[in-house]
Amino acid sequence: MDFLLRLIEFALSRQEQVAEGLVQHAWYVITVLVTAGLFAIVTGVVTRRNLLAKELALAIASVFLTIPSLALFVIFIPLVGLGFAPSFIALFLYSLLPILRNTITGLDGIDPGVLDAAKGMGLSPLQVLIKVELPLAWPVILAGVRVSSMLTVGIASIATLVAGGGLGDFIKSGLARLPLPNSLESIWLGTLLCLVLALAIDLILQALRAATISKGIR
Amino acid sequence: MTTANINTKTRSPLSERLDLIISPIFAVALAILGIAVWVYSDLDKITIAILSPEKIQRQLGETLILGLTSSLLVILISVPVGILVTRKGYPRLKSLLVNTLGLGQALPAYGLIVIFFSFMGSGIVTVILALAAFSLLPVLRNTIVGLEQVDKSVIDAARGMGLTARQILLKIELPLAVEVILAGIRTAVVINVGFSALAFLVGGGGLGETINSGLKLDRGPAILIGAVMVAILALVFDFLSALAQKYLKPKGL
Amino acid sequence: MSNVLIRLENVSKSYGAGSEPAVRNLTLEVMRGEVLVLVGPSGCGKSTTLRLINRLIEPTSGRMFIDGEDVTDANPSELRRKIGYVIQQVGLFPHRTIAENIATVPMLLGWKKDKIAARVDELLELVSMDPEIYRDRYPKELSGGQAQRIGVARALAADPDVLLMDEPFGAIDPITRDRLQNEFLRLQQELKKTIVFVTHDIDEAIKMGNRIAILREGSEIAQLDTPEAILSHPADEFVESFLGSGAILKGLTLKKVSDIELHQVPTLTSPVMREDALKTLQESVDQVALLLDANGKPLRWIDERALNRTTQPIEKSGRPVTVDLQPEDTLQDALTVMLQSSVGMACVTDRKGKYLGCTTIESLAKLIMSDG
Amino acid sequence: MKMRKTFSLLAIGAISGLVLAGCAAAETEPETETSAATGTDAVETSVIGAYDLSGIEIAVGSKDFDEQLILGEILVAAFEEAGATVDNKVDLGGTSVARAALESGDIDIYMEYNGTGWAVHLGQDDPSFDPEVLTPGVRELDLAENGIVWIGRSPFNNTYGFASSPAATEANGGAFTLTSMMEYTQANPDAIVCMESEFPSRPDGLILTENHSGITLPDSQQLILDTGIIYTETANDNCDFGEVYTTDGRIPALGLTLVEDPGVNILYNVSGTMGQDKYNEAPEAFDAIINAILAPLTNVRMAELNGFVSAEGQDAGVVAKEYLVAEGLID
Repeated sequence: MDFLLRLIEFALSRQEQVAEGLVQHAWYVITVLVTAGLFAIVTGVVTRRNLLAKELALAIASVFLTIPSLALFVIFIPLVGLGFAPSFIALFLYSLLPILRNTITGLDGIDPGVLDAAKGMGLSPLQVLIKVELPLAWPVILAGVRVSSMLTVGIASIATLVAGGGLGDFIKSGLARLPLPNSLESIWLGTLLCLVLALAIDLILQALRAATISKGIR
Repeated sequence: MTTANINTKTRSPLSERLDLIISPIFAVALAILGIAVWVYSDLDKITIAILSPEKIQRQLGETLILGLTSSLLVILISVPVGILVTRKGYPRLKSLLVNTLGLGQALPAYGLIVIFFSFMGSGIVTVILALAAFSLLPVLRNTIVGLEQVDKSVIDAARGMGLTARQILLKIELPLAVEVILAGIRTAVVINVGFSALAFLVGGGGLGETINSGLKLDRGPAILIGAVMVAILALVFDFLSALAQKYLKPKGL
Repeated sequence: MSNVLIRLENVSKSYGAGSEPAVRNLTLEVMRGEVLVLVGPSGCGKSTTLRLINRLIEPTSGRMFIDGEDVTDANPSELRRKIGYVIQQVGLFPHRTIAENIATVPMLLGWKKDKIAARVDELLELVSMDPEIYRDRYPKELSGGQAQRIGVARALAADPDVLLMDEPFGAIDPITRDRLQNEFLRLQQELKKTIVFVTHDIDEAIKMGNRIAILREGSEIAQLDTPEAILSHPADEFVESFLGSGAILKGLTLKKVSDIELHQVPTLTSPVMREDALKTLQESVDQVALLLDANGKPLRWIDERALNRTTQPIEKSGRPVTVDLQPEDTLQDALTVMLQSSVGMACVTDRKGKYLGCTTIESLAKLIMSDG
Repeated sequence: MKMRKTFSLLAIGAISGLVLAGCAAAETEPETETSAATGTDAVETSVIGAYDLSGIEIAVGSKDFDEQLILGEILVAAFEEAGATVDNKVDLGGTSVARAALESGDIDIYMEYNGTGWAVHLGQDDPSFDPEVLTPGVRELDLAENGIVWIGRSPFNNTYGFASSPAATEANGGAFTLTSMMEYTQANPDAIVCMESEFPSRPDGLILTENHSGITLPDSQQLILDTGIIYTETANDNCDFGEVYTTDGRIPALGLTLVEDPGVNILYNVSGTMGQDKYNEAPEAFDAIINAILAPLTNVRMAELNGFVSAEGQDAGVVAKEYLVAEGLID
């Protein structure tokens, strides 16, 4: 309890840093989800009719998730330098699989009869995709986005090790200051803020879900 | 690396085959990259000091010990807990676990290791426990999901034929859940090998030392070779787990 | 040795206070070697009752006896190994081969390997599946009908006296179901097991059961009797409405052709002269005669118009007899044949095909009237 | 792996001013002393306020530990006092991050340690242990190779060193010297020396002590820990010796004893490091201001300031401002 009070006091006395860390961390999540989301959905759509291409895309995306985060964060440093760029690339690669897998699952799960009916009514392939396939697969895709967002929040804390900022800064500076005053508070603050951010993003995604999913399939 | 997403569906033969092919291809490509860097870049004295063979050897050993011990610990904890939770009497605990485990992914392993340090002090045990705490989730979740998805009529038939609860668990439920449980263990092993790169922060050793030295001393080749080694190690374990998944799952599924 | 094999005595099952009991104070006896069908609307507790017998569900109160022995507190697993159990979803173990599935209980009972192997082959033969082909296959390679055959074989593996079957043919297409039912009846004639069979399909109940228990909510017995008795004397409105409007027709499946008096139509034995034929026809009230071959096998229906229209030999005139009935066939079969026949009658022959007589719509109606 | 190359490309970009810069560096040398002198004398008005940096935009960076934060915030406050438009980017990260930011122009200035410049940034061996040799050496080479100007030099020397744990100190009956420390590790094979991951590999790291004592520390006796942890683990006797920064406030606070260094470890006095182009916008003012703010920073004074932040948890910005006011450098 005492520690909790000190933690809150610590956070309040560093509102600027807290805000900056949160914004930076959230910025990773947003940019990564948007870019990786688009990339994964397009990949899923393009490969949806070809079993080999589909499975190959999945297999490659899952290998990225196998590569340790510290390694993936630093492996691009010689090419792009430190800071945002290598962190973004690593988080982007990590986020692909959940969204790609769910895009494919979502598209595969559509009742062929529905597609047949759509084609039969004279919709062009593009219209079928945009008006029927994607809306029907959307809830599943969004679930993948949610998994990716949790993943990104957690792993983005590593960005601090390659000067990428974010909430990991609190953990790193706390670790460097142990056992001085406010060092533990700093570590806990960084860790807990990750959870808070994850919770907030989860709520936003739920709202997005409620707003974008057709009532008929909710 | 935090593959906490769960693959409960039985995989197609094609994806199973690709699963066994792609990891080795990546590992070989990374190995070639690492060797090329080693051979073709000018390694100054500092880089050579960072990459000294006895250091790398020790760090490799530490990474292996960290990854494997924590994985073993996770299996020893999560599988029994998962089994216990899916037995009758804990439905609420089960849904609570399955629901919160998703959010648990957002917990930074980095913070977790440091927090464990603040309670337990430095050393390899701290790291093993922190890694285990972090990778507990996928195994526990997959154990629960794996056991839950066993066809209820199969269990009913088994009970009706007079198998005891223990026989049903050992002979029916676990064999039928083994693929999903193994998928969770595979995730945990990969997480543990991967995050053991952060062990150096609290005196747990591992290849993270090489990467961090490279970062601090601004030696690109050292960073890259360290990262490549960690990645290859993770890929090798991923591959071994995939093999285990393939050969340990019962035929007929 | 008493004739009663299973006895449920004042058995109740309720799930928590406040909710209606699924089974209320049920007393039920199953005779040795009979097929007792539990039938009733969904939710009446028939499956619960069945599962009380092998203690998959423990009773809240009451006692249960098998072969006079109180098994209410016996070890449930050991009890179940002595009772075969077949369910609608079959529940084959997908990770085990067909042979391993069938061998489950024998292995639990510690049989010797070669004895088990022999038993597996024997059972596969019994359910008409070639052991050479199916022994080492996995359940996913089977059709629904084949899977249920294996389900039955698995239940019979340790040669239990009692077989519990919970809608075993419920998930199978009608044609296959009919075949499996017939096969099952044939098996039962041979095996003489004591069987408790749950279904929601009254037709299946009538076809399969030696006795039928019609259950209403709370597993209360509305009527327990032979199919014939239930059909002819429904105990109350509930039973009547459960039997439905087709009750009389359903009754036809219970009676055999041999149960009714056969009508004798004029016969002609080939070869025959046209004049003789005409004469016979004119003397007959039926305005039709049956042409038999030298062995008494029915060939064709002949009438006057057919004789007058052509000049060709009698053996080629009239309409051919396509289907013969035999005395063991049900009256429902007879009705089907009659409705398809041009003359409204069906020929009955003995096993060798020799003409015995004909069934007529009138004789059928008379029988039904007398029963009703 | 190609980062070095990128850096040298940047350096080539700055090649135009090479000769000029060389002259500038030579010229600033005498000037610094005078301005530092004026700085301390002029008590009645703000010393720094006397210089005009108005219209100059300057991004100030620092590395990510307390001393660097304080030095960075001192620069920020001083430049603001002189009227410059300051972009505060202190707390960037490790050495390589700060240096990369400087070379890329993300920041215009940060305080760097002479020894680090010589060994890490310039990749040179055999550093001089005389500040009067080392500082000009770094200055000339970095300007020539990378177009980076080194300004002034602090009196304090925050060098690498070792601290002994309470138990080890007691066993020894007092402070170790570097040689007696190495002899102790040789005599006690289970004695552990805790270090940051890069320390055993740095040319200005463990190797200097090993060469000095003639004793090699086996790998099994080295334990790698993150920077901050070394102090606590040594205080808890989990490490017998810990690699420390000699000005760190935690050494007295946690009851550690510094291992006496007869001049083995490289000198880590700080200087301002600045991109040449930015420096040329107001060379005199930059020289004077940086010399003024560094002049009072002795080892004792710096450790004191560090202690305010690290042990007492004060804000580095506040500590920096208070320091400048106390020294009469700003109002």
